[in-house]
Amino acid sequence: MTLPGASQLPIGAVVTEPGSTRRNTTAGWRAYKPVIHDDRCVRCQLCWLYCPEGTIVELRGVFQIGGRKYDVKYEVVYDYCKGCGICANECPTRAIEMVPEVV
Amino acid sequence: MTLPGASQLPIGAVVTEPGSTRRNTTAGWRAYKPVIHDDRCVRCQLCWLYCPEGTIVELRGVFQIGGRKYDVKYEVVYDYCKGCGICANECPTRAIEMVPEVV
Amino acid sequence: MREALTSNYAAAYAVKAADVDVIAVYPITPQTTIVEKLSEFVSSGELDAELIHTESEHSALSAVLGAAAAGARVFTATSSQGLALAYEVLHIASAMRMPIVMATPARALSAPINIHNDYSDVMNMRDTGWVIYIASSAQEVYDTVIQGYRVAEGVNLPVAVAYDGFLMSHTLEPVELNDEGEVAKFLPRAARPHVLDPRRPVTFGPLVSPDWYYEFKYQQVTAMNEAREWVVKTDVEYGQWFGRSYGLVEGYLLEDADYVVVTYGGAAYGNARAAADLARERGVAAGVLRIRLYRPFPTGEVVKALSGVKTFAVLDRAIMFGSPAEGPLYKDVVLAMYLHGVDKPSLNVIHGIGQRAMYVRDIYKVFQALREGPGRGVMYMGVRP
Amino acid sequence: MREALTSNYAAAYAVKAADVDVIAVYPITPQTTIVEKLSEFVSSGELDAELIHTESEHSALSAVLGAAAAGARVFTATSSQGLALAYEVLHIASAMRMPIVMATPARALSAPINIHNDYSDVMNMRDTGWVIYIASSAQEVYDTVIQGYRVAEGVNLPVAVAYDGFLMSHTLEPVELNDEGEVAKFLPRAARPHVLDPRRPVTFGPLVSPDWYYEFKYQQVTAMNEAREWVVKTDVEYGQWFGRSYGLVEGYLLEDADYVVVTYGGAAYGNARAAADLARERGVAAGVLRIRLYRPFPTGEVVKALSGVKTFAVLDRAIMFGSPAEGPLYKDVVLAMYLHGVDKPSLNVIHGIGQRAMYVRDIYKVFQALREGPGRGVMYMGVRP
Amino acid sequence: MRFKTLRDLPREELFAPGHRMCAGCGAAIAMRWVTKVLGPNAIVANATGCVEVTTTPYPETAWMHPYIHVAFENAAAVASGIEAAVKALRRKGRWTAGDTKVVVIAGDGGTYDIGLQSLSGMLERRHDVLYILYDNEAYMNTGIQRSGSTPKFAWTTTTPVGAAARGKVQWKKDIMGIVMAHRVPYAATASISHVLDLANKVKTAAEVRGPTFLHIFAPCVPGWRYPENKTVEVARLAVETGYFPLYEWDHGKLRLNPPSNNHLDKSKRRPLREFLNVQGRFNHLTEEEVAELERELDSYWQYLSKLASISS
Amino acid sequence: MRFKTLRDLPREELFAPGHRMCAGCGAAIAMRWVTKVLGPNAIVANATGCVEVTTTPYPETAWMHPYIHVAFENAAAVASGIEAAVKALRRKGRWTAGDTKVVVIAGDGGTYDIGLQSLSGMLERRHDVLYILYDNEAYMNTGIQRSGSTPKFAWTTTTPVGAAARGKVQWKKDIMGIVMAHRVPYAATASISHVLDLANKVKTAAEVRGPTFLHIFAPCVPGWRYPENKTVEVARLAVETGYFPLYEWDHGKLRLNPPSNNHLDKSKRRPLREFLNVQGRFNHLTEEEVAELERELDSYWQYLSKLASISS
Amino acid sequence: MLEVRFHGRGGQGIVTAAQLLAAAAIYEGKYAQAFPEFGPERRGAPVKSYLRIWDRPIYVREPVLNPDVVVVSDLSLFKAENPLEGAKSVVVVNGFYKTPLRTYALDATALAVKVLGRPIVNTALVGAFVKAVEVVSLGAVLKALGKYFQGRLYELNARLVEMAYREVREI
Amino acid sequence: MLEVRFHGRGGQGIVTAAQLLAAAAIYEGKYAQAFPEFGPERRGAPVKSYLRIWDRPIYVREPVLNPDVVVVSDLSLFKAENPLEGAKSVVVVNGFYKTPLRTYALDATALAVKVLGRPIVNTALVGAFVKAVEVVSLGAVLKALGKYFQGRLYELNARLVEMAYREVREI
Ligand SMILES: Cc1ncc(C[n+]2csc(CCOP(=O)(O)OP(=O)(O)O)c2C)c(N)n1
Ligand SMILES: Cc1ncc(C[n+]2csc(CCOP(=O)(O)OP(=O)(O)O)c2C)c(N)n1
Ligand code: SF4
Ligand code: SF4
Ligand code: SF4
Ligand code: SF4
Ligand code: SF4
Ligand code: SF4
Ligand SMILES: [Mg+2]
Ligand SMILES: [Mg+2]
Repeated sequence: MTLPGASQLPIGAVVTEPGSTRRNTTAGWRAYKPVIHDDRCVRCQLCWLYCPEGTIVELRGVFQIGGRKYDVKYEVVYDYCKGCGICANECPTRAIEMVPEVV
Repeated sequence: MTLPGASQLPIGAVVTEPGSTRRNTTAGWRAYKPVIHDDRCVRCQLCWLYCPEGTIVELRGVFQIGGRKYDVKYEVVYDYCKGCGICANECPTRAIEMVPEVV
Repeated sequence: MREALTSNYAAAYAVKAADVDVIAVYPITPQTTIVEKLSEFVSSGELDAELIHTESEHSALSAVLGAAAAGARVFTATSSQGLALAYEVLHIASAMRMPIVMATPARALSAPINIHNDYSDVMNMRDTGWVIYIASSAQEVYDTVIQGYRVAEGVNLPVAVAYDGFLMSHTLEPVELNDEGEVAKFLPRAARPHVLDPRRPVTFGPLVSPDWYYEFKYQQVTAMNEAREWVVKTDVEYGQWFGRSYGLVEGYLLEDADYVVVTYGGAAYGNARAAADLARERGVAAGVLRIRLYRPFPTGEVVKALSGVKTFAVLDRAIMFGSPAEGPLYKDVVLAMYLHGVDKPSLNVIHGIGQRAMYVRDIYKVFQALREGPGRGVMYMGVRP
Repeated sequence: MREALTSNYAAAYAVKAADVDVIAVYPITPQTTIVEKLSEFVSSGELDAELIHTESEHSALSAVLGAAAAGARVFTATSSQGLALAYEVLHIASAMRMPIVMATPARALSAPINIHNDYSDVMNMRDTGWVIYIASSAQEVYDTVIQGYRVAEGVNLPVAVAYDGFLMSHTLEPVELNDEGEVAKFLPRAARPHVLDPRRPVTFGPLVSPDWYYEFKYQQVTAMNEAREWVVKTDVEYGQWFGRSYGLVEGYLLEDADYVVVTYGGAAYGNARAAADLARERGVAAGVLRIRLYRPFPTGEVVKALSGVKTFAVLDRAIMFGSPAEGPLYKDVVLAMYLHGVDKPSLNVIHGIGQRAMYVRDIYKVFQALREGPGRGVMYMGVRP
Repeated sequence: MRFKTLRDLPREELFAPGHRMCAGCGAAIAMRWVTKVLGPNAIVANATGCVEVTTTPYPETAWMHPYIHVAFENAAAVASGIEAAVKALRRKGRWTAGDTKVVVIAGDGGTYDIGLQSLSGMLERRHDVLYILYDNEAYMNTGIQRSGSTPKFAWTTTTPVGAAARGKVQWKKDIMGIVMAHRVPYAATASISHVLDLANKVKTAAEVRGPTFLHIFAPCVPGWRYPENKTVEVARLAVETGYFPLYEWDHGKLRLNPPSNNHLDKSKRRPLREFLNVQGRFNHLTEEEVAELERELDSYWQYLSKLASISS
Repeated sequence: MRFKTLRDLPREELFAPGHRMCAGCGAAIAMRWVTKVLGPNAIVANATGCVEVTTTPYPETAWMHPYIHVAFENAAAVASGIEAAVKALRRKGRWTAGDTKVVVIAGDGGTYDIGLQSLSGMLERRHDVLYILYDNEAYMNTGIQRSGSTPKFAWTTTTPVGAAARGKVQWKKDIMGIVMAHRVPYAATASISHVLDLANKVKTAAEVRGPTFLHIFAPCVPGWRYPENKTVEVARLAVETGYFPLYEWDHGKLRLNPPSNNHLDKSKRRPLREFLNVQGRFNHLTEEEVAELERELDSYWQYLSKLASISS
Repeated sequence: MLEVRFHGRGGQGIVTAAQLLAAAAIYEGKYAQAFPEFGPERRGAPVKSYLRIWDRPIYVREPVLNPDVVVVSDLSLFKAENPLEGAKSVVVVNGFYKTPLRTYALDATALAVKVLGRPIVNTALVGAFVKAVEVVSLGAVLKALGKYFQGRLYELNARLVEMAYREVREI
Repeated sequence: MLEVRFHGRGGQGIVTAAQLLAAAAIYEGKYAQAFPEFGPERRGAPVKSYLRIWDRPIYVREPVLNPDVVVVSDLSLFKAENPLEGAKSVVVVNGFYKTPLRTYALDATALAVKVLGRPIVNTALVGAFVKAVEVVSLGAVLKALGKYFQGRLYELNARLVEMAYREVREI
């Protein structure tokens, strides 16, 4: 075993690194993955609002889509997305598509 | 010791004789004792109602008091009366007097 | 009838066979599937019982205590935190002499929280006045729950049937089921000394002064001794009825063994047997002694079994912090030997804490250690110090 | 300053001297007067602490656990049913390494309910990973609660200070009080390894899998050994500061004793000393050994003290049902001797259960029994079988 | 059938004297009447507390009912088990004592605090149990410590009056509100000073199927610090000052009972002070504190009146 | 300051991904928003349950707040101790982290059932703690057993559907009613489908001094048996059918929030059936059973409307 | 070692009486032990408490079976039980009731009513005890009294102790 | 002794798959053990279960480190972890993914959707296993199936098992 021993661990099983589940990517949980079709996105924020993993990020910048200009853009951080499909289900414009994962 | 031993006692400390605190007279708790002056009693039942020990009994019979006739009469069972004085306090006609116990 | 059941389901089938009247339970891993199975039995009508889903284990044990006092045959089950939360009532149930049967798939205690198996929960109830069995197969769980009713109702003591959480509770194995009509005959409803009956009112649970209290504790001491006899008798009769019996302790290759591992539960006993096989293959006279009845402790049987060996190791699956040696069974075995004036070197091996993987090869190493020379003390195995 | 205090009040005065921050308690006889005294101190302004009157002992211990995690110095106290109800949290507090100090005037456990003294409550917490002292005078209660903070905060373990319910908790005796300024210096606020601090967020109480759990249990084993050293060191330094220290065990007429009674607590030790005096008067080389630190067990000290005697008796005030011998201390002592390869005949005497009157003449009889011949086994004294 | 006059009340005593309750104990009066009205076909589960400790000094018992005490916090759970046993055994033909009622008797500590959860579980599961709370507003058995039921400012040994404190800091918990939120079919308050009302409520509550609750006001001599002959007087003052209103929650409807039904009109209530003044536990109260208690009482009455109006 | 639009909501994530909650977990959505709105100066005490078990797989943690889990039933007691510690240390000059809020997070089992008593004690003692209940209507962590919160007729593993049973027998406990009976200054319901409302309630509840309570509706994929992408939809249906009304109890006044404030008029509510039909746990329901649930819901709305009217 | 048993009624304060005397002895540099008996009995019931005083540390914690001194707070107690059981030499009693032992008597009730306005007799009995037994000084008792009563209550009780000390007499 | 490890996702029923096979073996008079691995991971997370089959009673209860057979319910699992770790000889897999070991493959998802209307693949994998490993008979598996599924659900799953049994092939 390469795990640390009792004398090396903080006492009482305290976890000292906040937010350290980030070390555990949950991409492998996915059978389907959400793909955002930015051209259909109206920036309603709902996917960002409802994602249980907080894994849809809001990028700031200048984004030109078709004839419209936006100051934000939504992207999936695939490391953590579990593929639940809530974002796709809630998206009012069906801008998010769930596509099967391939090996 | 003359108390019974473990093998003689009912298991699990069950008390098998209902109402057996009657074996324990509490007359000795009294510093004052209630005396009912039957001539002043109007049979309102309050002393009987409120006695915490249930130690005022209602006797049935024919009782002639002064000019009036009653079919009940209240008496204190002194074995259990603790001398709290509630009966005297609640008696509307002050028919109950608390008199000091003497040795 | 041959069935494939987990130990939890085996317990539930035994409860059904015993035609229990009142069940009160609260879910906790790894006990939950017992409750689920019983819920199924009751809702399908296969078992005619009141099933109370209490709001805690303290209340679950209290409810079966109340039901037993009213004369019902009762069952409950819990593990780990649930057992610890009900701890107060464990003492009360035994002292009030209630014939409760409880299944206890053993699980590590918090903190930190760990849902996996060791025996820290069960071992922490060892002094509470319960009869405690530790089973090592789903078949034995089934048989022992049924036997447990006979013992509990015979001697008026609560009975716990413990076994490995997960490693047994969730492991599907072959189980031979009895005919339920036969079980009903094996477990007739006995008249109880006192019950809550408006026609013969008695008072349970009075306040007892120093003049009387000790006598009731002494009754419990006596009852524990009687319980040992009830367990033996019941096991023998069960064997006559149903063809399976176990004894208070069970030996494996003990007859001519020089080096013995003493232990309890499914994984420890199972792996120790495999390790003994391995050791025998390599010429070591290895054997295994399993404690089936943990309380009352089978002192005589243990001493007898160990009298002829050179040295032994007690494999414990729980840690009693701050004790001169931390294994609970080790303390019992050493004391048992001492009381009989037998002094032999021995080791206390602690392993499988929180379900740390416990391999056959580990226990094989224990046999090796025993052979290498006598010692006294505790050996922590499987830990990263 | 010389005062006349009960052991309960002595505990409260020690808490005040330690300038505790958070107290959480629930009343139970015979602990209640501690709570009442502390309530007085807080409401008079003599002690600047938050006093939480919880709705149960489970919550009281949980609340001080939370407060300790937030970095406060904390205190709680309970007995008997309260201790049993908080049982789950006892394990958690030690495993989470919380420096809680708890006073525990010992009381018999239900059922049947009995508010008087024995040690069945305290003995049932002996494996929970707490440091456990058993004091035998009000003075020692006072001193030990103060020492307890140093130990608890030094080794990050909870500390229980037990003593006889009623026979000490409600008995007024002389107590020498320390200067509170000096106590403050003796107990500086130590930086804790981790606390709940929004600026350095940590997670307490995670879910731990079989891959990690055992290591934390092993840490507790190690910590218990360190605690033994902390207790010794603290006691010595306390003696230097305040002129009183006690050791891990205390002997009375031990030097040349052939027959020794080993025991704990106020009444048993007090009466045993008086009995030893009596025996000595009659020419018997009697002595008494008192266990002050019960957990971690002072194995070495006990073996050393008993190595020279002919035979000894362990006087226990609690019954562990179904054990090969039912006295808890007896099991520890036998195991301690065994581990050191010392084999001597000895008796387990059980007495004073539920505060059954325990007379000096009873213990004198134990010395007689020891002299009459060696034996092994349990002797129930004072009971009407 | 309701009891109409004192003459209708049962004569047989089912709670034996010789028990060890204080001379003048209010709870003792409650026990006498509860047991008498229940009649013999009932099983009592009692929580630890004054009543339990004083009525069962081994080898004696004051109880003439089948009675069980297990612990402090679990009387409702024990009763749940008994009720289930009676049900199962009856179904299986093994309960032959007829229509047995299961009753819990518990103090305020055992109800508001440490026993609340087992009570709540029992109510949620809808056991056919009558739960009787005798409320003496503190932990009396252990020597007068504050409970969730102790009123604000009251002295107890754990809420002393000192430089930094003036008795209890918090308000009394609204146990009836909590119980009613469980949608029980019947719950009521009663006082030992109003025995006829109390007796009728015990009767009603025992007859209703499902979980029912009775909150009985029971003054305590040493705990409240008044002379032992004043127990009934203190209880009466509690009702007449509106401190302890008598009411029933009957299948979702709240009904104030006499004399409390007149007390929506504040002028019909005696001044709260009269209740406070007889008790040593309120000795230290300032004018302002009394006024605060009065304000709170008024707002409680407003709440009650609204509850009465919406539920009618 | 209230959040007016989604744009106002905090952007920083204070609940790390990589946790082990089910894909599509409703409680995960709740946790994200609770932690974001609280901001970093808060301490979390969590009861055993899905959230705890999935967020703290040693040696990792999803928490970025100081966090403590002790046991299942005592989170409110642990929080009481933490709050007292902060108070005492601040008074003594040893708390330097400023205005730290103490927050409990617990499931329905840990709140309605086994943790009710420690919650009640915390409320009674008036600790300055925000208690957050995420309600998934069963013990999910142990594999979907009934709790006091499970609705009538719902299937769980301990309320199976069989010849002798039709899912849960009893009604869901009214936890808000119980909490309000404790006279807390602020209590509210919220749903993960209505995030802006939820966020504002977290904010308000955290700002009020004294004990506050938030009841968050959080659907559960395996427990309620619906496809994992439907979580928000199910929650929304709960609100829109009136099954889970959104309201605030603010210093004694009940206020229905949008959209529930329109739902006193039954015709504005979507049919309850729409909420039931998406969930496998109600698959077995007969017409009659649905009708019974509807009747009960109507009477609950009547009760709410009365509560709203009397408290205004 | 001096061993004492107090007989009284729940609520009369005989535990305090024993403690006052123990505290007084302790303040004088002696060793002492005071402890109550405890049962389910409540206010009004006969109860007992105990006292030991010695000039050496007291180890023993067994019950007192043969008290040197018995203190009886109320004559009606002679009816309720036998306060003299096992007693060896001295009785201090509220009321003029001559016992077979050396008896010190006073009307503590009258005295208490006179001084305190209420019939609380425990401190009066303490005063009487000090005179009858001569094991602690009146000064030490007054110091101890200061721990139990403050302000006006202290003054009244101190006066009561002194008056009882003066008025008690052997009968 | 045959040792098997199943890889799947929380919610896919691989615990049931192992149990079905164990039960089948038991009904045939063999000895068997089936047990899950358990962690905080929920629906969707990779999980494992284990199976032992022998013709003698099985004592051993140690973890399976070197399975003779590995069953993989989902190709994406190869991305999430290494299902072949320690594996000895056979792999049964949903999807046509050739491993270094003897590999039996089928499109269980398609089959399940076709038969059950839902992509629940566990029973299909059981059918494939029976064919690939030949340790229990199809009949015994169908008997075991009857304990887990009733009525229509039983029929559909039985069909699925049989179809998988027929369609699986070595690749
Ligand atoms: C778990 C537990 N904690 C504490 C106690 C101690 N105890 C027994 S009765 C009691 C107070 C009872 O108060 P209440 O319920 O109000 O009844 P009362 O004595 O006032 O009649 C307490 C604190 C106990 N028996 N068990
Ligand atoms: C004393 C005790 N009993 C039982 C358990 C087992 N247990 C842990 S979490 C849980 C269910 C939690 O249910 P809930 O509070 O609703 O949270 P959820 O899992 O649904 O999120 C149970 C029964 C425990 N940990 N402790
Ligand atoms: S599929 Fe689920 S986890 Fe993935 S981004 Fe969408 S909502 Fe988030
Ligand atoms: S939900 Fe759809 S439209 Fe709205 S922000 Fe997300 S991708 Fe764009
Ligand atoms: S004095 Fe008290 S106990 Fe005696 S009869 Fe009157 S009311 Fe009853
Ligand atoms: S209270 Fe007075 S008047 Fe009424 S019955 Fe009793 S003695 Fe007679
Ligand atoms: S203390 Fe109060 S409640 Fe208890 S017996 Fe005495 S008067 Fe009754
Ligand atoms: S079981 Fe339910 S509550 Fe638990 S993590 Fe999964 S979806 Fe969330
Ligand atoms: Mg009370
Ligand atoms: Mg839940």
